[in-house]
Amino acid sequence: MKPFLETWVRRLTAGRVWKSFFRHGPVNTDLNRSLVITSNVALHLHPVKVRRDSVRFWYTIGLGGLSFLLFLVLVITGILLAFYYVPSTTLAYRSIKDIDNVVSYGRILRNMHRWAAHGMVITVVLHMCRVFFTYAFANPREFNWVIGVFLLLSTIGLSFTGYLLPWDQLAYWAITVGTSMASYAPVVGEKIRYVLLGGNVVGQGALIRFYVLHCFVLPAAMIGLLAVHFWRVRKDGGISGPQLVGTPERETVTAFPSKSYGLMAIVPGQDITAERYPEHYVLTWTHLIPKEVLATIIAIAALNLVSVFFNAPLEELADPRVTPNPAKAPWYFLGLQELVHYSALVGGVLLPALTVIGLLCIPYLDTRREATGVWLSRRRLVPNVIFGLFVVSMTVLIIVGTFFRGANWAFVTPW
Amino acid sequence: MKTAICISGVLLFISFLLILQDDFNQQWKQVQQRFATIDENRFYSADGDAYAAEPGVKQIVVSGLDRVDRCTTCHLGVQESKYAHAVAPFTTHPGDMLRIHDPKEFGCTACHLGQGYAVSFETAAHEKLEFWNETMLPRELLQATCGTCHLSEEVPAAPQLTRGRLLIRDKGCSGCHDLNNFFEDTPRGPDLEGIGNKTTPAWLYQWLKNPRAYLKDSRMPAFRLSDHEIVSLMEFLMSLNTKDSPPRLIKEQPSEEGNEDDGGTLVSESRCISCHAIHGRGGKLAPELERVGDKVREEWLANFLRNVHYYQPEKVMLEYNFTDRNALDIAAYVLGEFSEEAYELPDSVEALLPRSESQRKDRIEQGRKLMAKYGCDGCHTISGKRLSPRVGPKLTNIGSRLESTLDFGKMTDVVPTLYNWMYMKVKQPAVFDSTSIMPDFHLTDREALEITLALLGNRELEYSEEYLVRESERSLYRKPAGAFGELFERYSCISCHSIDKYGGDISTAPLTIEGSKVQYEWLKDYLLNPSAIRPLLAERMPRFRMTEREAALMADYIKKVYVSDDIPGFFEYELTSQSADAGRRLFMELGCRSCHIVEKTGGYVGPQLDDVGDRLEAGWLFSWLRSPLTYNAETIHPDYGFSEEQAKQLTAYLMTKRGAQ
Amino acid sequence: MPERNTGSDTSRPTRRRFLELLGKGSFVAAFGGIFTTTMRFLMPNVLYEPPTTFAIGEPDDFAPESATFLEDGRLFVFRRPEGLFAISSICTHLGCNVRWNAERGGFDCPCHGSSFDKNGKNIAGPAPSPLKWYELSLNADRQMVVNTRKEVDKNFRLQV
Amino acid sequence: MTRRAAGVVVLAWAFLAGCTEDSQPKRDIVMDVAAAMGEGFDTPASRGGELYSRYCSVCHGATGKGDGFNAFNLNPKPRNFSDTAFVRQLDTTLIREAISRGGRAVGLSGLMPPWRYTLTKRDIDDLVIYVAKLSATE
Repeated sequence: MKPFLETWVRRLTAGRVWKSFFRHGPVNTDLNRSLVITSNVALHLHPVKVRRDSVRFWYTIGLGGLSFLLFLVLVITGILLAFYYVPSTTLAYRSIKDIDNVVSYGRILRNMHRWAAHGMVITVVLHMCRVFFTYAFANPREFNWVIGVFLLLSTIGLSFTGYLLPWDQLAYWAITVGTSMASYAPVVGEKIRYVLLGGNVVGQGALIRFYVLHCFVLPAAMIGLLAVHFWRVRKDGGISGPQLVGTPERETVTAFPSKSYGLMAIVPGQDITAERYPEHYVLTWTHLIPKEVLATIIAIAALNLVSVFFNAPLEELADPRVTPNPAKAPWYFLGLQELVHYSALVGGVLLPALTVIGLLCIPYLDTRREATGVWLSRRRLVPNVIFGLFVVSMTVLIIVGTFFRGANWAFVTPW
Repeated sequence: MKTAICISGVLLFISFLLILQDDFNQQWKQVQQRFATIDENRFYSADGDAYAAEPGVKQIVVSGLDRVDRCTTCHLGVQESKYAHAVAPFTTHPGDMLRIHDPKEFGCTACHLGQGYAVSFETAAHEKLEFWNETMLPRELLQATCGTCHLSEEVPAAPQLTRGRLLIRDKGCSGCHDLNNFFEDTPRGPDLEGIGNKTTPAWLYQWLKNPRAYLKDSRMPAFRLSDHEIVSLMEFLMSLNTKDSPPRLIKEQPSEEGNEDDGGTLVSESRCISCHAIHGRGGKLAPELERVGDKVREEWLANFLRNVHYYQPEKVMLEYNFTDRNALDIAAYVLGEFSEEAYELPDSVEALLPRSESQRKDRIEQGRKLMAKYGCDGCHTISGKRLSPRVGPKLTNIGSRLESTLDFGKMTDVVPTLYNWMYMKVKQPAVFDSTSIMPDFHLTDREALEITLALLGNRELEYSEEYLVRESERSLYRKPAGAFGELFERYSCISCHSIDKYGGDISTAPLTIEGSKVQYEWLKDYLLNPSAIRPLLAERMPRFRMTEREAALMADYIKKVYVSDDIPGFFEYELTSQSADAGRRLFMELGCRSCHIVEKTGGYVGPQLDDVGDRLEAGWLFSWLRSPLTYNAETIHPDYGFSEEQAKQLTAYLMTKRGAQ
Repeated sequence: MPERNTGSDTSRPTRRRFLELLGKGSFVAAFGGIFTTTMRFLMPNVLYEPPTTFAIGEPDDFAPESATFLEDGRLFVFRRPEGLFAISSICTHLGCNVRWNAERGGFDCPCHGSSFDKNGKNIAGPAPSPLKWYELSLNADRQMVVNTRKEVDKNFRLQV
Repeated sequence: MTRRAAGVVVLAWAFLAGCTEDSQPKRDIVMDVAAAMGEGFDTPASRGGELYSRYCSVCHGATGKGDGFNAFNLNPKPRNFSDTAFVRQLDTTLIREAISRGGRAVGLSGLMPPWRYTLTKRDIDDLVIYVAKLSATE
């Protein structure tokens, strides 16, 4: 049994067909470890070598990768769910009920989609915090921060549009409240809401618009932005890290001997970053990939467990005549709704606008080139404190809005 | 690192095992396996009639009711009688409801509620399920859902629902609440213009304070009013005093004392008791007269009796042709006979009365506002107008109200269901919120329960029109034409008699086909001088004191217009003495005399028949005997299933019964 | 246990080896899990298709010697002196609706020119087999019921 | 539940709620009232009761003693259903027959009319149940 299998494995991997798939030999030499990365379209996302600093778990906490992983999970589960989902006000709710009740594994897949979506909003925000607190958006990475802000907006947009699709009370009123907050914007507010909903109230027009945005427009935008985001990471010399010290010594590694220039002849020579500061660089295959695999396994296993035991909410069928009390926007907007409670202008217009504009401008305003790649550097005390306060206050507002607000938006204690 | 990956790999594997078992361990699969092993199926399989149900989720798609019911995935025996004694959940559906409502067309959850989409006990909402509004109805309230489709007031197969709806209508709920259309009716209380002429402030105070102190079965509910509010309302009501110049105003004022004895005779002759209850006996159409003498002013009453339709434009009460003298006599009798003790204002209220004209004006204005606030105008119009729109919330969809939106106030020891909430609310309107303006209707447990049940079914769902059973084209009352119409309204016939199901139910004789039923001469005499046809009934036709011309005109019209083509007008059957003899034998054999008096002996359940040959048309008798239920669905006259021959013989016999003999 | 089936070297039963095996095995199992889940998910357990058993009316709704096409049920109902029967209108070639050719007394398919005789037997064109005959029965309300799941042979007649 | 997306919080909350929740059973008022009414609600016997008081009680009396107001002029007198010993020895099919085909059909008094054309089969079934019960409650 055993020799037979080994023979076959050897024969298979030695054959022409196998070789046409995988161009590298057994992954036991550094050359092949490099080739695995460069000759594999998925792994080619990574450079062959990465900075030692950047693979330290507690530097990135894997938040960017985790966000991407959740995005992939969402795409796959989303496609599967779309086979059953019908974007019609009369059938949407029923199709979700069918998925939950009589489609094999439908309940679990929907749970995965739901929890992964919430998880992604959280990991994306945390990823942004990590980038801020390690000053990773410093030159030359300002633009990638900007892309990141748009990725954050796309993530929230995807989550928000997906919120309506089950067409239950939760969805209906969250979107009604959420879009009403948008209408507080001066001059254009009402128009924005009108265009978004395809009408004045949440109805069939809104459902199909949200469906198209959720399944086509925003995922496409997301994929485009992700491509730029990743490409930029590579172009900006991998992810950030502290100033390198040591000898920028060349190590003669020739990945592609036939190549005499890089990047369409704009960059001459075979020089790649990995060849400098050799003591600071490690092979991706041995130092990064295992960590990613581990993180992936743990994340998926955790998601599976959560999805088996915790059901995604599905309330009563949407009924425009019956408003639940309180009617709450999706949780990530509850901080804003809490503010709207005090001042519609602040919560509905000023704060969201200033947040987005502020986030976009951060890398161009906060330009002291020091302490990049260091968590919470004392030299960046002021910006860190400001940003920290902002994040903490939004978090507190969201927690208050989520757990401490009951009927008529009165203060309640959740226990 | 490798170790970590391996361990987490195992974790991943376990998590997938957990996912995989989710499909295999579904509850319904186990239930279906169990079904194959129950006694009924084992027994039949020996018979060769093996259990052949295919495994899998079963569903009934009812698009017209927007429902998909998968209940039969587990309730596998509901439609087969052989499972009548099977264990739950396989038992046959009890009763014959499924024969009238085929599950293929109606599904399960339209009646029982619960979540039809689900295929497990918990998620099917057999019991309260979070985020599913249609918890299965308990057996006791099952008739509620009949009302969602059956939009007619009466649903014969659902007596509780019907009683609940009749109560809703009788209590006048639609005065304050927007309810289904079939509850709409004329205002429940009298118009208030002229009440200042009719009664006294002291009576009004007592009445507003507690209507039941005056009338123990008062239809007016008790409002929780402060003395201050009552005084304002009282002043406002007393200011409604413009009805003081009726066409036949009695000029010779009470200096001329009425004669109580003559009044008493007139009251009994006029059959007031047919509509008004007196000392607990009598009709329920009009107010009880128990203590009316403490309420109305004598001169008002006398004028009222002379000018009924002036004071009562809706013409519920008939216009007797009383003279001034008669009216004064009756008023004197009523005030003397039907009174206990004059009402007086307590001193504390006396102190609240306005002292100046400007104060009075303020009070009147406040009273008008209070009238609108409490929605009094939902039942009582003023000169036919309402002051304000309905003050209560709309209830057309109350059955769909989410339980999460119910406020139980301090009543935290109650299972928080919609039906409990509604029951407590109608029973004791201030139970959750002491500031509620809804008045107390003094409902019994049973009434409150039936109203709750009827309201639970008030739901506006996306049901297709073909499922909705609306009131069969209720024919609207139209005033008959010409001189007959004038008389018809003058004598308020429609208050007691019905025509095409419209009208009162005091009389047992609908007028729809009265012309085919009775003979002209008899009818004319009866209108002039009504005799008791059914001596047992307290409700009898009153004496109208109409002229012979009027009686002839009415009898003529009725004979010509209120007829049925199905009943032969001229009866050519051989009414020979031979067949009459056969009819008599039949009559005696069948025990008709248990209920009818013939030849001076017999029972009192049905009308006496000794002069029936003078009274009824032969065609009617024949048709009635053939099929009594066709002509009166309410009758308790048994259908004997007579052959044509038998009915002819009986008719021949009965037509020989003439009073002149 | 799937991890036993990965067929790796058991001659060096070190702890490291075992762990590796376990790891790889669970990977295979996990992917197996994803695959099964997905495939099972894609096979619906309930359908909203039209029923396979349905009432088509009383026998007297069909005139003697008539051929009636019921488009909802995709079938022909024939009434002959010896009884009623139902023939599917679905061409056995590629599923078009065939038409009744009264002149010839047979069926023609408009799509690819198959012809069938009066009993639905394929006589010309690409159709590989005869048209299906469906079972007809009477229910308690005297309604005729077609069961498209039950095929019958061409001697079937429903006597009324 | 989305509002409680963080599973930890849910658990903590559930734990706290579980600790503080009192075990006082709540009242299901409507069900209690319905139970108290018992026969007032629709059962075959209660339906039978309604039919009985409508069609039968004029002769047989409200409690089945054969003392309805119309009984005085009947000869023979109506049956006394509260006579337990009498009703027990009767077969329910006899009661059913007497109701549906009249007294003469079962060799009893012809004063009892047949009801099979007036009442449905179910009505008569319910009546039989009620009549049998009249004796049992006595």
